[in-house]
Amino acid sequence: MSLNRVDKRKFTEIRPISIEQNYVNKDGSALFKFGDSAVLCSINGPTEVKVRDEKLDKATIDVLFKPWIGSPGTNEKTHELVLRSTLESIIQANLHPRTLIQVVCQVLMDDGSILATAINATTMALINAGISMRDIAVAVSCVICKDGTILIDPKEQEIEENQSFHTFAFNKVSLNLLFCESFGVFTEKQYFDCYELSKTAAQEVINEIHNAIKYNITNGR
Amino acid sequence: MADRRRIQGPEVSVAPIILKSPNKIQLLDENLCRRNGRNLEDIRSIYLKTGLISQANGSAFIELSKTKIVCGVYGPRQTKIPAFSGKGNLNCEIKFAPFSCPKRRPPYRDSQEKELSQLIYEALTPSIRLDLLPKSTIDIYITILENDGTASCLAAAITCASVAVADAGIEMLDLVPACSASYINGQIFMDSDLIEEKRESGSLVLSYMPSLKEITHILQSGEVELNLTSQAIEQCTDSCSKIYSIMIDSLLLPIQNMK
Amino acid sequence: MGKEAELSTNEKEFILASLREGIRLDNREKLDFRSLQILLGPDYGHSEVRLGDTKVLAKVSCEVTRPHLDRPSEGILILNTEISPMAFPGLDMGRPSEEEIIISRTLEKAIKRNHAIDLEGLCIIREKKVWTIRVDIHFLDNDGNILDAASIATISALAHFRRPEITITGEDTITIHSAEQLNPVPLVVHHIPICVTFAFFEISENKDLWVVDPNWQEEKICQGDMTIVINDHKEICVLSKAGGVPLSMETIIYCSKIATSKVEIIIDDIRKALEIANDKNSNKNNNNSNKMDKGKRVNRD
Amino acid sequence: MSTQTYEAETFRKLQPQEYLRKFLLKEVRPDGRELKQFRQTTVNLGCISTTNGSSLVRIGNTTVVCGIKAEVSVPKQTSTKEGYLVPNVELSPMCSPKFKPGPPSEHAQVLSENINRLLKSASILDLNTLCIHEGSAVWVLYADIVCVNYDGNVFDACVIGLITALSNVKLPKATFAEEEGLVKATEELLIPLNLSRLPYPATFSIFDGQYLLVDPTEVEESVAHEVITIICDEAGQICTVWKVGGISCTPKHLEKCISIARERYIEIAAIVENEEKSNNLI
Amino acid sequence: MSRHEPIGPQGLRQDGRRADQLRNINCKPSVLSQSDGSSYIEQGYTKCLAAVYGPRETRQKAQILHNKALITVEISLAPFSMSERKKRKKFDKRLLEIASAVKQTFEPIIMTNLFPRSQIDIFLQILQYDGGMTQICINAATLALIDAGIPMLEYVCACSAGIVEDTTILDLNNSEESLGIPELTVALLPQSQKVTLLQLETRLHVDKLESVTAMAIKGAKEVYKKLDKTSRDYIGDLLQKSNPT
Amino acid sequence: MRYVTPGTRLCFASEYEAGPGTYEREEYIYSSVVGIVQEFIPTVSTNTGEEKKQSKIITVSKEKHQSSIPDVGNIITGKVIRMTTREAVVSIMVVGNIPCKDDYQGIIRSQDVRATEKDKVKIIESYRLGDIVKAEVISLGDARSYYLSTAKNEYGVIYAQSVAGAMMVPISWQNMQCTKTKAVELRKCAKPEDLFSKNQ
Repeated sequence: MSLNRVDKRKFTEIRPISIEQNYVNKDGSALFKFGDSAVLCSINGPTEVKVRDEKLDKATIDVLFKPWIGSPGTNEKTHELVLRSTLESIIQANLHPRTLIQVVCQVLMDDGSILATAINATTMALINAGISMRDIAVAVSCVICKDGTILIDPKEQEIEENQSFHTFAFNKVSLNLLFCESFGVFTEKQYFDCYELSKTAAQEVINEIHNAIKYNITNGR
Repeated sequence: MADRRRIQGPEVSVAPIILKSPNKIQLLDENLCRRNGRNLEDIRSIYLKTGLISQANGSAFIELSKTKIVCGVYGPRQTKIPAFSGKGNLNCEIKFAPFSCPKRRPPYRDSQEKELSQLIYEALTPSIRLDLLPKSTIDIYITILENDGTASCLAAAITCASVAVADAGIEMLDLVPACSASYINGQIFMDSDLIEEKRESGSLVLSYMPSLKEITHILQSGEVELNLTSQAIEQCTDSCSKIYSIMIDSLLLPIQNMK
Repeated sequence: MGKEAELSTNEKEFILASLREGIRLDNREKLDFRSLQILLGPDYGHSEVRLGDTKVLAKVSCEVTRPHLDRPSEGILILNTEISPMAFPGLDMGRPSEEEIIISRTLEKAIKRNHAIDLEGLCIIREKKVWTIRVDIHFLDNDGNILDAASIATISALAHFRRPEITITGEDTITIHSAEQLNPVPLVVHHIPICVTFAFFEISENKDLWVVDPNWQEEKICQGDMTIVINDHKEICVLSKAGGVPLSMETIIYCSKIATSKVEIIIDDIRKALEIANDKNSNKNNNNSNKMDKGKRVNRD
Repeated sequence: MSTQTYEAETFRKLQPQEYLRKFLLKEVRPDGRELKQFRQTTVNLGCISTTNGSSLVRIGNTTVVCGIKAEVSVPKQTSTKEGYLVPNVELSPMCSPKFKPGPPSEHAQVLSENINRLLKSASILDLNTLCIHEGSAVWVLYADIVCVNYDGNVFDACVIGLITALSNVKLPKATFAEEEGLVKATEELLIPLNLSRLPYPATFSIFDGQYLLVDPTEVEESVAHEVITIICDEAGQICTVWKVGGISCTPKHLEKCISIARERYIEIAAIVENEEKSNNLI
Repeated sequence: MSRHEPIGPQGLRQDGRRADQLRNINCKPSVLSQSDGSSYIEQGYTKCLAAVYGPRETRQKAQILHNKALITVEISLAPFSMSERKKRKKFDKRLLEIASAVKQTFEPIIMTNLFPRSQIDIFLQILQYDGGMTQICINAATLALIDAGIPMLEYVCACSAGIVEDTTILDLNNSEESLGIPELTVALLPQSQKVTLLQLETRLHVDKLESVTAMAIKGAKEVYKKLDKTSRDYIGDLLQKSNPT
Repeated sequence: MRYVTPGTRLCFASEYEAGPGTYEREEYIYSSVVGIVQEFIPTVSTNTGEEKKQSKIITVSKEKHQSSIPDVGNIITGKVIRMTTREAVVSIMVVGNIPCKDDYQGIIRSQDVRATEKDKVKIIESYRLGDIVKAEVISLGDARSYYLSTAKNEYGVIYAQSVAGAMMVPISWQNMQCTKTKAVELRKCAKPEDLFSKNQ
């Protein structure tokens, strides 16, 4: 692997983030971009819920993940489960009993680490929708190459020739691990290195989200 | 059919042609013994066990040397259908595991499974006292893990389901053992397996309530002379009584050991 | 899953009254289209169209597959319009809803039935290997008249798309060249069908009340609608006035004349957008940072 | 609770969290195990004769049967030497009242997807070894995992079932007849697959943010939603870390889980060992 | 006359009709006993059966309209109706599209405000198909609604027309349709001369639109005469039977 | 002890009467469940005061417990899951004291809430969402739900959470007090049965 990466980034540098809120006029929506990977997430809720999946004391959270090409398959179903279980632990669902919070994630451009982009997009959309949350989820993914170097926020080409692929989601308050998905072959030490590097990268994403919100509030919705 | 809810293999795949030894397999050797040593009217040894599925009301597992079938009974529970029904209703669903037959079966339900489910429903309904369970449903789910002869599979499934319903504590008139027979060039082969079934000219499946001496269901296919049929029914009722005792042991032994 | 917010009756009365005086709520003229933005994305075949607040994204991808048996020497074009609750809230994903049927059938008639894209050119090896072009249309936001936006997005994405160059090496083996080796080949587009939708309100003797490019509210209260698809050779590809308020023939003929003029303006917009995208790509080509989509659905295997 | 005293069963139905909390206060679990103890695991190989390779795995009450059938197909255009390995999990309404008849539920789809990712990313079986004739015929291994009894922690049972079934597979020697384009296979010579790695899983769940429960049963699974799954292989390396749901997992928890997972690996390897020994004795 | 050439030298078409001649229509109302209204219509070799139920209670409570009746249309194609039997998949988009077109055509025509909170079902079964799907569905539905005694503003009659090197031809059959020549279907209100449905699927130049639609309207008027005559005869002999003075 | 399975012939119909777990058919009595045969002689005192000897009843004790289904007269425990102005929908979780594996659906109509002043009942003052209720099945009801009644004193709310989230204790038949905030809320409570009798 050359010393630096295809697009001249340092190993632990994430791609330029761009956040656009109110992209779609729903209760809350946000477009989150890691370089060329873009996911648009729209929140519709709390709204009317079908009697079948009505929960007595809290809101039902329903997630739909729509891929860039083709119709949703088992891969998208797994992303939906991940997003739903992460949101269930951070949204204060008991404030809106017997309602439905509907989350739709649409992949606009896929250039690697799509799940991390989707989690960040959902967080931004929830903030935009004004849904009360205990905490916010911030996600970063990384790759361990054949020669052991760890690349943060990999592009599609970098994911192809990899030894293992990891996605971490942390919560803002205590930077605890909300979600982790690591596939490939790696040692325990490598795993915890990825964990630490991703944590620092997540801090950057949090700052990025902060000034996106500041910017949004200062000059109006 | 691009089923998006499963991992997709290639569109079309076919079983390889297995080169078999040319000589035809001999069904019967000289002293009228079948391949695995039993003679014409013997049925295969049955292993029957109850209480296999922890969350089901009743469950049973039956094994006839190569055929393996599991049955789970749920209920009586609330009926989902809108019509008010004075007596309980029964719902049977049988499913072949994709690896259960020599040729891989599609995972979605095909017409043979629908037909077998209907046959099991007809065989079991007379024996269950549904009038004591208004507005509720009994769900019987059967999975065939290994199929060594479809007719004997159906018979074993009926026996297994009946034991599972008894295991669920549901009131029944009687247990329903079932037995199958095949007609191969004029002889009656009891409880035939896959290879014998390929050569049969007809088959008979009989489900019987031994203590009430009533037949709940008979299914015969293929053309057979009349006397052969009556002789086959005769033999089937005998082996049903044999199976009946095995069913009673499978239900009572665990209780007696526990006491 | 709740249904969309219904318009209250006095909202409906108010809109109708203003229309009678020739005023539309977003102060457009009777025949004006909303502002049209066509963003052709970084990689080939990615087009996002904004018609006022209605947003549609079309993504074209290609794959080498076996042709249909009855058409061995023709490529395959698949249009996938899957409705998501993002644009149409309150929709369960079971039965296809009416809107989705109308949209997918109109697009299919406009592009596939009228052979807007040359399919013979997509044949690589007869009966063995052909190109399958797949257009995924995603509806992001529905502020009315999503059909026009979808048709513009689809045709502009197809025009902007480049498939990888291939060379046939042997009886039925081919090699696919990535964007760096040989620059990719565009699709052959015979004609550009563009969809124009009219919404009709009351039809009194003296004055027929109708507008072009209805927004969400106008779509909700119109008595009937008509869609005319016209291409750049001034031919009507599809005309669909499926019921609704009865019209006289003169009105329909007059509408089709207006549609032809509107279509010309839109086609100019598309051509302009294509030029901007092409020279953006050409100067980007030398540092080959644009990622040539290798066609196959790319997932991490 | 009100002065009413309930039978254990009714109490579990009305207040599941309370029920489990009362057990965990005394460091014991409803089925009598300690917090760190796995349920009794048994494996038996080659139980289904109509398959090329099969295995039955029981972890406590959870029972899973994995059958692998080999068929032949044409390779993909882009990778002409690669065969296919198609895993699918079947959670039928028979194994638990939670599942309804009809197409696979979300739980079944996620299980199939995670197993598929494990097979691809941990390169357990090199798909090129499944090639019969480059470009025209390759083996397709359909691995169908049927759940017979669902009592929590089905993912572990499925992965163990699949790996042991793969090690049990015997493929007939196949030759590709050029002219008719058919594949003929002879049963005399049976070739086993060579697996480059044998990963085994261990699953944990965290309850109330403090108790780390190993190998959760269905009762515990329905209440503790924070699940950690770690799959490691014979060299102590890790193939998968999957953690979902809940906000109380810290690196300390992960370290403890990884060390327990390594011990669990040795335990399972031993069980499979003597099963294979007893298998080829008969 | 070669297979591909729709108009022969003497201006006759393949099935011997002139350019502006309709296929012979014969139709018969109230052919079914169970439905409130029904009709059977043949246009050339295209045969269609229609049944109307209603106004009756709406099945799904969610769809109740408080001020008018809800109209639902379902079209099914008999598997034997086409030359080669194709297994129809559950949601055949083409049939669903025609069904929604027929539904919207009849919504302003049927006086739905007289039957609030109720539902009118129209079921159409195509027994044999030889071109002109939309037109036969509309004509059959009109006759069945009249037979059901449901109040309507007027008849709705439909006809298709096409153009071959600027000679317009009327009422295309399947072989002419499959030639890919420009073809459109018009549904007309004969009294008020208004067009409720106009569908065109193949490429046609703008200024040719006028002539083809004029021909189609002429055809629709003839269809109207035939439908009107049939229903009046039918009512006539009903009265005849009831009081045979 | 004689173990029997369904269908075992027990005795002649003339000798015994068929009790629960058995059925009679053509002058024989058969067992209809898996269990142990028992017989007992019910001493029923008729109005004339002396004990008339009933004929012996033969029963089979159920070794395998069938999950119970609600029947008219059963006492059930359930949770209130939905409320309308006229009725409260209860998900029946326990029938008698056997918890059923799947919940049945029952409805308490406003006129069945209490015995006195039936028409002045406001359902919102009797039950809230999430309350655990003890009630009696009064009819099989319609296809979807059984009809329940809490008209007797020992039926009604047995466990409820207050607005503050703490457990509530009944202080009178129609209001309960929150243990934490001491706030009083209106409920139709069940008389805490055998609170005292058990201690004696």
